[in-house]
Order: sequence, then C-alpha cells, then structure tokens
Amino acid sequence: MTETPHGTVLSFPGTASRAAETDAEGRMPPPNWTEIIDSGYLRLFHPPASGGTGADGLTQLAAMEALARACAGSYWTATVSGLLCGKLISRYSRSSEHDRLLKPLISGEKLACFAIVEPPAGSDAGTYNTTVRPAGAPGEGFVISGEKAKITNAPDADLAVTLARRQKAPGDEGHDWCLAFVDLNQPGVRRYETPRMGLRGMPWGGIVFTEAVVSEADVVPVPFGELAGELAELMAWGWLLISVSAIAIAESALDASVRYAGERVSFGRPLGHMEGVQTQLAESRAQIDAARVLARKAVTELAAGRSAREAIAMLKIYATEMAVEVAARAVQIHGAAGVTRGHEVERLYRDAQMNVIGGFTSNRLRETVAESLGLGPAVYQPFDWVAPAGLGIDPAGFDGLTQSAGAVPA
Amino acid sequence: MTETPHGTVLSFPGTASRAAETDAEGRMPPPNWTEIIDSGYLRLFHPPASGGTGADGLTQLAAMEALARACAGSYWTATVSGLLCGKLISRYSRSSEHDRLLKPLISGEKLACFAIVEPPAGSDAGTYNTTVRPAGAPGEGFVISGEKAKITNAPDADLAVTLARRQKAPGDEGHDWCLAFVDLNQPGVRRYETPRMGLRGMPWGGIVFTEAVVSEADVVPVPFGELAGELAELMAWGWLLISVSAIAIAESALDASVRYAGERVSFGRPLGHMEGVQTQLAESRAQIDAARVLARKAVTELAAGRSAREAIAMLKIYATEMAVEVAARAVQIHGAAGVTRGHEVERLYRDAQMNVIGGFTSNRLRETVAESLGLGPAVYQPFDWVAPAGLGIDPAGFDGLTQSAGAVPA
Amino acid sequence: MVAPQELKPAAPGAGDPSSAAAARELAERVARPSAAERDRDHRWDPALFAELAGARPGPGLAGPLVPRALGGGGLSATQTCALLEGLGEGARDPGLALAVGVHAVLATVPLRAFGSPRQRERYLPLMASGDWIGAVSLRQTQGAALAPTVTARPGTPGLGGWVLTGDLDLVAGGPVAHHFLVVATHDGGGRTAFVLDRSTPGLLITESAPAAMRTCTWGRLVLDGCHVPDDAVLGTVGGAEAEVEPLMASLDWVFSSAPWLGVMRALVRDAVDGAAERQVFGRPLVHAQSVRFTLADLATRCELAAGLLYRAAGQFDSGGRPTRQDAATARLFVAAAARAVAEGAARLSGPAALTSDHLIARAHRDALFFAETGGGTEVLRPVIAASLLGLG
Amino acid sequence: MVAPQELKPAAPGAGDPSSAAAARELAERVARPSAAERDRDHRWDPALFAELAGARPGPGLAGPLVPRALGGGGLSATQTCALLEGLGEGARDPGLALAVGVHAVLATVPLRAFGSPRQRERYLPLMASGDWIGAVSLRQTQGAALAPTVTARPGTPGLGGWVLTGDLDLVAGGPVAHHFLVVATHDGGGRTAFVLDRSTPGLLITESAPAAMRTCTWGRLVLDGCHVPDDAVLGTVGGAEAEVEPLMASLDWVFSSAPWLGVMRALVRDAVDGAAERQVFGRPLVHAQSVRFTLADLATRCELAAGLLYRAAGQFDSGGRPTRQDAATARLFVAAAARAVAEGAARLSGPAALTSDHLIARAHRDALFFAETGGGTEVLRPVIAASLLGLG
Repeated sequence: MTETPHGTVLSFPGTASRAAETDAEGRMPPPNWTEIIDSGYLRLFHPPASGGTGADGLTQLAAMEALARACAGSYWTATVSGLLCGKLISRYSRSSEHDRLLKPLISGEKLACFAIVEPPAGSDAGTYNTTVRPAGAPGEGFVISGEKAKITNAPDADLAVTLARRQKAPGDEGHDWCLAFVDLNQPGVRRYETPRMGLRGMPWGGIVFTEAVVSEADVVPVPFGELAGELAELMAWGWLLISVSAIAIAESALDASVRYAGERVSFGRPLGHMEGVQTQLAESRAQIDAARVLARKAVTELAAGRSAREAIAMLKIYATEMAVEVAARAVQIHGAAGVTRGHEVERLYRDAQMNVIGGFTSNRLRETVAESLGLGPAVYQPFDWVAPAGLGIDPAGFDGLTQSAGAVPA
Repeated sequence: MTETPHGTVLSFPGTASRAAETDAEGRMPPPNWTEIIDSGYLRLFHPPASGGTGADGLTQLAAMEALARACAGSYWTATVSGLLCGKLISRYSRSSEHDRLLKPLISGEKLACFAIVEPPAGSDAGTYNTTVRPAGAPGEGFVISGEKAKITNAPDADLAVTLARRQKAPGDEGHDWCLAFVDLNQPGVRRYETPRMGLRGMPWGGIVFTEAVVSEADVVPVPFGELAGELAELMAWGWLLISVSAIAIAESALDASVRYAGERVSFGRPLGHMEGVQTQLAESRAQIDAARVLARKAVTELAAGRSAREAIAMLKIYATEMAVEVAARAVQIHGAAGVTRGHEVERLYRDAQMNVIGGFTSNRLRETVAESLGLGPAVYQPFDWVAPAGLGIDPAGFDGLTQSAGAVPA
Repeated sequence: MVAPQELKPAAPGAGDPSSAAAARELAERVARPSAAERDRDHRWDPALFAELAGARPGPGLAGPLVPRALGGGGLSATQTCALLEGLGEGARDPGLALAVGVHAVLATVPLRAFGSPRQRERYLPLMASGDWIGAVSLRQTQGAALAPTVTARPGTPGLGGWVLTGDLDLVAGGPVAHHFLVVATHDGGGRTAFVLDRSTPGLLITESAPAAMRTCTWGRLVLDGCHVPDDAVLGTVGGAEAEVEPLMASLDWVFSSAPWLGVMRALVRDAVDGAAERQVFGRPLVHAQSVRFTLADLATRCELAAGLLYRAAGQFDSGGRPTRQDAATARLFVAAAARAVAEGAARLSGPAALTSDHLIARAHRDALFFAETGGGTEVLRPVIAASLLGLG
Repeated sequence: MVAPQELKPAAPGAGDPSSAAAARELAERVARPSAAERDRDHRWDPALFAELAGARPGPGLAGPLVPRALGGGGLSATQTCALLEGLGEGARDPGLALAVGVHAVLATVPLRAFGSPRQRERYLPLMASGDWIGAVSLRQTQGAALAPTVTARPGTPGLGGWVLTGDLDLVAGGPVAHHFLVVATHDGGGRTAFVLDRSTPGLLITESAPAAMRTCTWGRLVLDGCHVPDDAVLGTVGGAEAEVEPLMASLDWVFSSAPWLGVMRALVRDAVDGAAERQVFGRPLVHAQSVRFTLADLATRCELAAGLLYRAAGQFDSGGRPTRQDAATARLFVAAAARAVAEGAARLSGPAALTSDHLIARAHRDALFFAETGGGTEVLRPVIAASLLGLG
C-alpha cells in the first residue's frame, strides 16, 4: 500500500517477523540490529565522506517507513542513533573527532541517544540543570552531573549527545550552554529503564550523570539561541522521524484492516462489502496519504539543507494524531481480536500514542505553527478575566437572589 | 466531580488504592472482592425477596460509577456477575433454583460469567455451535459441548450462564435454543485466560465444554426470537454496564487532567491558565455530562422495568467512544508521564478502548438505532455497483487512452 | 419518518410533552407555511407574533415565565424549554423562535428577577400579552465578555437619573420593541442594567441585520446622551456583574438553545426522508450502512443535547441557584450538535435540497450564527474551565 | 496577515507559482470587487468572463488545457491547478471559479481526449478564446452514480444519428453555453457521450439555480426528442463507461477542488486578521492559545489538502493513467477541509462577519454545496474503498 519510493527499497523481513515478540519482551532482539546494519539503513543519512551512502531524501523516507512498518520500536532505536544523533555529531563535533564519534554510529558498532529532557521539565529547556564543569585546571577535561529522563536508547546507548549548562570559569565569556558527547560506559553513569505503553522494542529511560568524565574535545559550547535556531532545525529531523513512525503505524493498521475486511464474514456479510467499514477504510486512506505527501515534501527540503520547520511541525501534529485515529478504527474493525495482547493492531494502537507524546507535543508545535502565521509570540496572561466579565458566579433564579425554594408563583 | 447521586454513595478506597497494582499484575486482588461484598454493592440490583436491597435506579448508577472509578476491571467482574448474570438467572431460571443459583452471586460467595460469544463468531449468534444434548434417557439430565471465548470472568467463575443450541429428541417441538446454567467446577470444563490491552483486573478468556454435565433444572429453552426480544432487553443491562465503565474512566481521566493542570507549570505558565488546555477540559466535561445524563435517564427506565433499548444503544456508542477521546486528551495533557506504565492515565487509556469492543460493537449498535428511526432492517447487497457506474477504472489522460508518454502537446 | 416520541427530550424531568406538542402544532399551522418566504424577504410578521403570543387556551408564547398573577403562563423553566422546542420543531424557523425566546425569556426574566414591584407591574403584564415586545442585544448576553459599548454617567445635578451614551448592534426585536434591556458601564468601573422605553429621548433605532436568522427582526440601538430616570435602573446600581449579567448569560445559553432541539429533530426527520427518497448507485441511500450510521449518530446527538439542556433548565425549577457551568456546557454541546445535524442532513439530502425553501439550507446558515452567539466557544470554554479549575 | 508564500501548495511538483500569482492578481483586480454584489444578485457577468478568458499575455483562463496548436495555453495539469487556485484566492468567489473550471476543464478535456479531429478543431479553439462556452451538468460528473435521466435511441432509419430525451439540472454555464456535454443511456444498456450545440432542435434551456454558488450561471437542460447527427457522439458509441465517465469524474474531483485551495488560504488570512482585531474578555482573540491552535490547525489543513490535490493533478502530467483513487482521495479531503476552514474562520470572526459582503458567509454556504457535488462522500468513499479492497 505504500507509494513506490524512489531508489531501492530496503526490507526488514526478519525484524517484521519478530515484531510481536519484540513488543512482548519489551526489548529489541539482537538479530534486528544485525538486519538493520546489513541493510545499510544507517548509512543512508550521511555523505560518503562520513562513511555514509548519501541517499536522496525520498530514498531516506522510503527506507525509514519500511523499517518503521517492520517494527516501530526498532525503527526508533536505529533512527535516533544513526540519523538524529549522527546529524548532531556531524554538525557540532570537531571534524577531528568524527572518526571516533560518528563512524561507529553509522557502522552500527555503537548506539547513541539524544539526552535533552530532564525529569520534571518536559520541553522547557529553561529549567534544565545538568551541568558540565572543568574537572580541574584548563586542559584537564570536564565532568558532567545531572539527570536526563524519558530518553530513547538511554538504557543501552554507548554515547549520549547531551544538552547541558556550562559552569564557566571567571572571565569565560563563552556560551552558557553546550552539547557534550558523553561516553556512557563509565563509572559516573547510571541508567534506568522506564516502562511504557508502546514502542516497547525501543529502550527508553533515564541517565544519571555523577561527575562523569567528558574530554575537552567532546564539549561544544552552543549559544542558548541555538535552542530555537540551528539546533532546533536539526531537531526538526527528530519530528520527521516521529512523523514517519506514525505514518508507518497507520499504514500497517489500515493494511491489517483491509486484509481483515476482505476475509471476515459477519451476519453473512463480508465486512468489506459493508459501507460502514468502507467509510472507515476510505477516511484512513485519505488521512495517511495526506500525511505522507507532506512528509515527502518536507524530507526533500530537509535533505536539500533547506529549512522545513513549519511544514514538519504541521506534519508532526497531524501525522501523530492521525495515526491514533486510524489505529483506533483498526481496533474497532477487528473487534475483540483488536484488543487481544499479541495481535498486531493491539500493538499498533499502543505504539501510535507514543508518537503524539514523543519529541515536542502537538500543542507545543501548534505554537510554532501559529507563530509562522504571523500571530506573533504567545502572550501569557494569568487567567483572571471571567469573573470581572460577570460570568464568574452562578445566576440568580427566576425570582432573584432571594427567591423562596422552588415553586413558581402562580 | 461526579453528580450528587441519590441515596447513599458507596466508596471503595481500598480497591482504588490497589488499581495500579491490579493492572500490573493482571488480576483482581482478593481484598477488592471482600470490599465489594462488604459494601453491599452486589445486593443493590435485586429485590429483597431475592436477598437484595432493591435500590432505585439512580442509586444503582451512582454505586456502579463509584466502583468503576475505583477500578474498572474490578467493576466489570463484580457487575457482570452480580448484576447481569443475576438478572438473567432471576428472569430465566426456575424460581425453585434461585436459592442455589442466585443467592451465592448476590452474597458474593460465587462468581458468574455470561457465556455467549464463540471463538470466530463475534456477535453473530447464527454461527454459534455450543450444544446441549440429553445425557441419556429423559430425566438423566444433559451434557453440554462447545467453546465460548472472550468471556468476562470465564477463567475464575463458578457458574456460566450459557447460550447454547438444543439437540432435540425426535418429536420435541420446543425451542431450538436454551440458556444453560453450567457449574464450571467439574471435569468437563477447561478454561483459559486471554491476554488483553486493558481492564486487566478483570478475568477474561474462554471456556471449553466437553460433555460437561448440566442438570435438568438448569436448562431453560428460549425461542431464537428471544435473542432479539426479551433476552436482548436483559442484554441492554450489559450495554449499560459498559457505558458506566466508560463514563467512570472518562471522569477519572478528566479528574486527573484537572489536577495536573492545576499543579503543572510549563514555560512559566501554569497549565490551567492556558486556553488550549482549558478547551480540552471543557470539551471533556461536556461530553462526559452528556453521556451521564443519558445514562441516568436509561437506568431510571430500566430499573422501572421499561424498555430503554434505543437509549442504551445510543449511550453505549457515544459513551465508549467518548471515553477513548477523553482519555487520549488526558494522555496529551500529561505528556510523557501519560504513557509511562503505572501512571493512572496510561491505564485509563488502555481500559477505555476495551469498552468500545465489549458487548456489541458500536457499529452493531448503530444498526439497532438506525432501525429504531424507521429505516427498516439493514439491506445487504454485494458491493458491485461502482464499476457499472463508470467509476471502476482509472481515467484516460488528457490525450485519451492512447496518449504518448508525458508531454503536453504545444 | 421519525415519530416525534422517538426523539423526545432525554433528561430526567424532561419537558412537559403536552406544552411541547401544543406549541409544535400551533407553530406548524401558523408559522411553518410562510417560513421560507419570510426568510427570503427578511420579513417580520407582527400578526404572526400576535397569534403565537395570544393563543388561548394554549401555549401563550409571549409570557410563559410571567407569573399568573401578572397575567402570564406561570410555566416552569422545563415547560418553557419544551414550549420553545416545540416552536422550533413546528415552525422550522430558527429566526422566529429566537425572536420569541428573546422577548419571552431574555427580556422578561431579568425584569421578573430584579425588577422593582413597580417595574414588574408596569412591564410584565403587557409583555405577557404580547402587546409590549422587549428587546435585548445579543452582544450583552455574555456579561461583558465582548467589549462594552454603552456608558452611563450621573444625570445633571438636581435632575438626577442617568445619561446613557453609546450604541449596540444585534438587538433582536429592536425595530418592533417597546423597551430595551441595556447594560451600561460607569466611568469609575462597575456596570448597571437599565430598562429603556422606546420613547426615551435621544434613543434611536436603525435597521441593521445579520445575514442569518432573517425571520427575526434586528436593529441597532444608538444612545445619544439619553437621559433616563433613576427608576429605569434594573437591580442595583453597579450590580449588573452580580445580578443581571450572570442571569442573562445562563438564560441565553439555555433558552436560546431550546428551539434548536426542535429544529434538530425536524432536520433528522428530513434527513431520514431524504435518504429514503434519494438513489445513489441505483440503490436507495437508506440501504447504505454508512448512511444508516450517520442517521443513528445524528439522532444520538439530538438525545444527548436534549438531556444536557433539560438538566440545565431544570435547575431553574429547583429553587436553588442554577449552575453556570451546566448552562454553558449545554450551550456548547447543543451548538456543536446543531451544526453537525444541519451538515449531516445536508449531506444526505444532496445539492438539490440547498434552496432556501428547504429547512436544511436555512438551518445550516442559522446554526453557524447560533454557534457564535452566547459568546461562542471562546467564551463558553473558559467559563466551564474556570469553574472546573477554580480559576478565572 | 498570512503572506501567500507561507501557504504555498505543498506537494512535490506543486503548481507553478508564477501562473498562480498571475491568476490571483488578475482575479483580485477584475473579479473580487464585484463578488459580493454579484452573489447577492445571482448575477453572471459576461464581460468579466471574457476578461478572464482573454487576458494576454497572462493566464488565459478559458483554455489552459487546450494545446497551443489549437490556440490554447498548453499548460500542464499542475499549472492549471495552480491557475484555478490563484483564481479562487484572488476572486474570493467560489461560484465564478466553478464556472471557469467547468468550461476550461470539465467541458474541454473530454473533447481533447476523445474528440474526433473534426470535433477538436471545431470546438477547442473557440473554447480556448472564450468565444464559445461549454457546459456540463454536475449530475453527470460522477459516472452514473446518480440515476441517469437522459436516454438515447437510434435516429429514424435513413436519417441516422440519435434521438436524445430527458432532462438535466445543475448545468453549470447552461444559460450562456454554446454547447453541452451530455451522457445518455441506451435502451439495451450502455451509455454514450454526446456534444450538443445549443442550436440543436428540441433542446431547451430553462433557468434553475441552486441557492449556493450564485455567481456561477445555472440552467436546466430539457431534451425533447433532440435529433443529433452521428458526429455528435463523443468517443465510442456505448463507450462512456470506459472513456468519458471515468475521465469526467476524476477531472471534477481534482480541478473543481483547485479553486478551494485558494479560497481556503483567503479564509485563513481573514481568520488571522479577524482574530487580531476582535477582542474577547478584553484581550485580542489572537492572544488566546485556543485561537492560535485553531489557526494552526486550519493552516495545516490547507497544506495537507494542497499536497493531496497536486499529487492527483500531477498524475495527469505523468504520461501514464491517473489513478481514480488518488483523485477521489484528494476530493474527499479537500471538501472536508473547505468546510472545516470556513467554519473555523467564521468562529474566529464572530457573528458580525456573517454578511454576504464577507467571504466567510458565502464560503460557508458554497463549501457545503461543493462537498455534495462530485458525488459527495457517498460516492467518493465507495470508490476509494473499492480500489483498496479490489471489489466494487
């Protein structure tokens, strides 16, 4: 049912065959990782110079959707590491360090995570506290302390691309923030897994840094502005990643629904012959196509190095909420089978909701889109205008504020 | 947030405090059952003559919602046994047998299930095969064979109110169907658990009858017509049961959202002060109220022994789909916390979808409502009218069916 | 074809069916035949209003909420809701029903609730008989949520009274009204409600109508330094915020919604009939499961809307204070339902039905207007959220 | 205020911005000023159509899809889509844009695709110049999904040709058309497409207009035993089901939707402006997060609708056969988006904007009509489902 992609299509039959088991066990089986590496998936997103194959945008998109359809959890793991962290490293780390930091991600020897959110804070960077400070005299490197939470790949990753504050020596006029490329296989690092509703094949959890060591070369100061600037542009890759996960989940749910509608007979009527079901299938088809067409536009822009922030914000909002709707329809079409653990659509329904929450939430992105319409920045004002307008108290009865109980005078 | 109910309100603090644990372990802890028995919940639905307390409809409703809010899974278990099966038995079993069959359900000594659906069939009774046949000569009782699936309480129940075909001796002019009250604690009965997305506190699964013994007194022939007649009226209690589960889940989700919106601060803005969140809360409030008001009307009718089939069909469709929407909003408002295993709204989101599937599905009930509008019965016709209308093939291009590749002539 | 009783008000304490039926039959007889043509011509028919007002014995649509002692019907809120529902269903004319509701509820109840004995005795009997029509601007039925446009300053010393200046559009009943309820803002802050007779010097009514609800009569009120006596004050000076405003808002949310319950029932009936007549792909539309499901959902929306509305109306009969949250919730739900039902009915009836002779085209237009009055979602949602959150 | 480039067509291969911009500017200059008044008066302005048709150098709205060799613009489907989008955005007049699209696409392309060389040479050049207007009944743009109303029987022996009997309403352009595309049913089954000149004896055009799309010109075609020659047949005798019908359906689904992309952009712009001007609770509406979210969602719907529509249009440029599924999907999505955007814009602009002087009120009415043509959901969904399921 997917559109003919440009270039070669990758396929992940093994990963697909293990999807139910992966969900049940709540971790990605090693053979999935092998299949992903062998497919060349991780190389598609990077130029030959960095050891990649530099595929064009539509080829990247087709490959992403193919993997996400095979197993959404495995897709998240591989794509956060190979695509998102890979791009962050190639943009921000010193080129001298690329062999050490980037190549292992592209080859699949190592796994990376993007450590940005902190336990209570959500997407409000202003409240993040993780800090990098000099370990000793200049040249003796840094240590990082703090906690990051709700991070894809955190429990298993070898490397964390970490957003942190810089503790600056007196006279240091540099930026207040930095990206630290932290080796997670060291004593100062503790990880934990966070149980979750869906995408259970994806490791997800927190990292506690306690004086963890970071080398001089792996701390790259970034201006705070970057959080809304170029860094945000790179994060748009993250929103795209999530949108593709949603599109693939919806496509799988529709695919299963079409198959089921073709086989299932109820009250002597094949499901596919009933207009009520046809309506659900047609609406899902239109919604998925709408999202995919916008994804194709966006990836083409991004891959060409142009900004597509607004388009991807729109896409992330629509695609993730659409996938929840399409998955819910699939559950309805399947009836009791659709809520039985181990059934494909039951898994898709749980996975779909994860995308809505992942990355920035829909409402946060709606703010981004709203600003792009020229509405100006969000204006916050305490909610205190209902009472002054005379709508803050209950009305009197028909006979005024002092009416005697009940009866209408007659 | 619930409306002030009539009569006394029951409360289930212990059951509520164990809701997360109940979901995690996938079974109802014994103390829940004790709390339910001690509360007198099971007695509300039956007249004093049968050992009940004969509460009025709105008191029943308030108690049902209170238990469903404490733990939806426990609510299902108790209410399917005490209310639904209890009413089936008091209507269909011989009054001589009430002490044996009904009293233990009302006292909570025993648990019952309503075994109607069969493995492949869904709600299409025409395809059910479970059969009751004479064990030997008249008076020697019956045996029952067949399989029932997706049955609430099946794994733990002591008694199954079972819909089955009757194998009739030559000359038996009686009905083709019967309700059999089958003791499940006997060799001819095998039970299995079916894993599921939500309502994990409720035992759910299948029963395989292999020549299981049923006494003469426990087989009550019913005309097939009953499946759409009085039996269906009783099943409306089942739809109401599910609707109340949905309303309670939605109310809990909204309650949690209001609390969270009152506490949570993001980007320096308390969530409750943001109109986007206010919109979600207000819409949820209106939807839940709409469902509850209709539930109050319906239960009043039912408890008065009047038919409320259309109203309850409407209620079941709306309330169950509404609860999914409200729970999804709650997840969005809570962000990542809302998809973390063990968080209340994560559980509510999984529980909500179960109600849509439980009992008759929404679309089956829409047929019931449609007929009540005077549209006549559903008319099935094979889906073969698109092609004859000239819409079954792809259109020609601008230059007809034989156009040469691509270019527009110029 | 849907029998009315199949789509009865849902709530416990639902409207007295008899008054609903009587109003429906009267309106069907006297108002429905001319509805399409009055809509086309934006025409207000005084004789028609008089007939609806005067019906004796019968609904007496002008004064249901005026106590019997003052010549009114002395009906309950629930009965009045049923009356307006019947009017909407029988007349199939949202504009006319709005005009009746504005006079009989929005302009009447504040006088009953906050009027001095003198005000009650002067206005209510003649309003109940329909001889005097009271008018209100729909800009002032959601407190001061919309920017106030009328100010009040004390009259010149010695003279006393007040001087009102400003203007108000969307005055339903304006061109034919005998008097107007107006809320004005004081320089120092605070707002006061006034009842102004049409004869008040400096008061001017100009024609100004929205494109919707054409069978209602609309005007714009211009107050050019109107001097009014102290006894034109309705309730307490500076007290509108606690007295007339919350009451007027809940009255609009509940009672202006009531006719739409009837209009929705009529639309569902039309949709059922339309689906039975129309053929698509050579089959009656009504055979298509998708169409049956749509009709089932529309009927369900009607039930749910009626339930919420009668719950809110019933609170006015309880003797206690009605809750603004339930009134706002009912309006929010009914307004969305009215739009959905109008759109659904249109979808099943096809393009041919989109002429102003059909209720569908008029209801589709008027439902949008209805959804934007009473403050619309941008007022209703904050009001509901405020009482949920204990903020606002 | 939304800069147009912020709401550009989304799809890869989106419409040539230059032709869109040129059409937008022309329409804004010549059509927009009179749109509200033409709508009020149900008026068709021949001079206006001629100006849109004749613009040289420029869009040439009458013949974009007529090959240059025959005096047309020789534009691609994608460029034509952009042209119609620009027309809709600039003119803010869905009825006029429909009239243009029916002439320039629905009445033109079947002649180009299936016309004999003689038919192509006779009709296309004068259609491209706008001297001859071609008309089509919107009843016949979804195959025979709606019950056929015209029959064809062989002409009297010796005379040859065919005799057509029946009538057709919803003929867009009917009153001013030079010729008509009509599909007729044979007694033995099977359907044939014909091109009938207005001068055909027995052909009568009467006025008959829906209440929506008033700036288009509408007629009813009555065929009282019209005798037409054999060379009035368009395509193969009995071949409409495989030739003209599927083509006409996809053309309607795609190209009649194109102006709505522009109308939606204009509505979002109005909504943004309205929200910036209106004050609720003493704050600009645009400060309310809920309002910002609504606007973000409306803008998103525009992007998504444009993406689907340009994908479907692009298939006509691919050289292969376009897919009916993608055309139907685009129409289904655009029609729902148009309704949602019109409603959302109305909600943010308030009751005051509901006068026919505002695009919002007209678009809200016309979007409903638009959603019911092309077969509406009851035709589009089965078509999509049929190709998904391999049934139908």
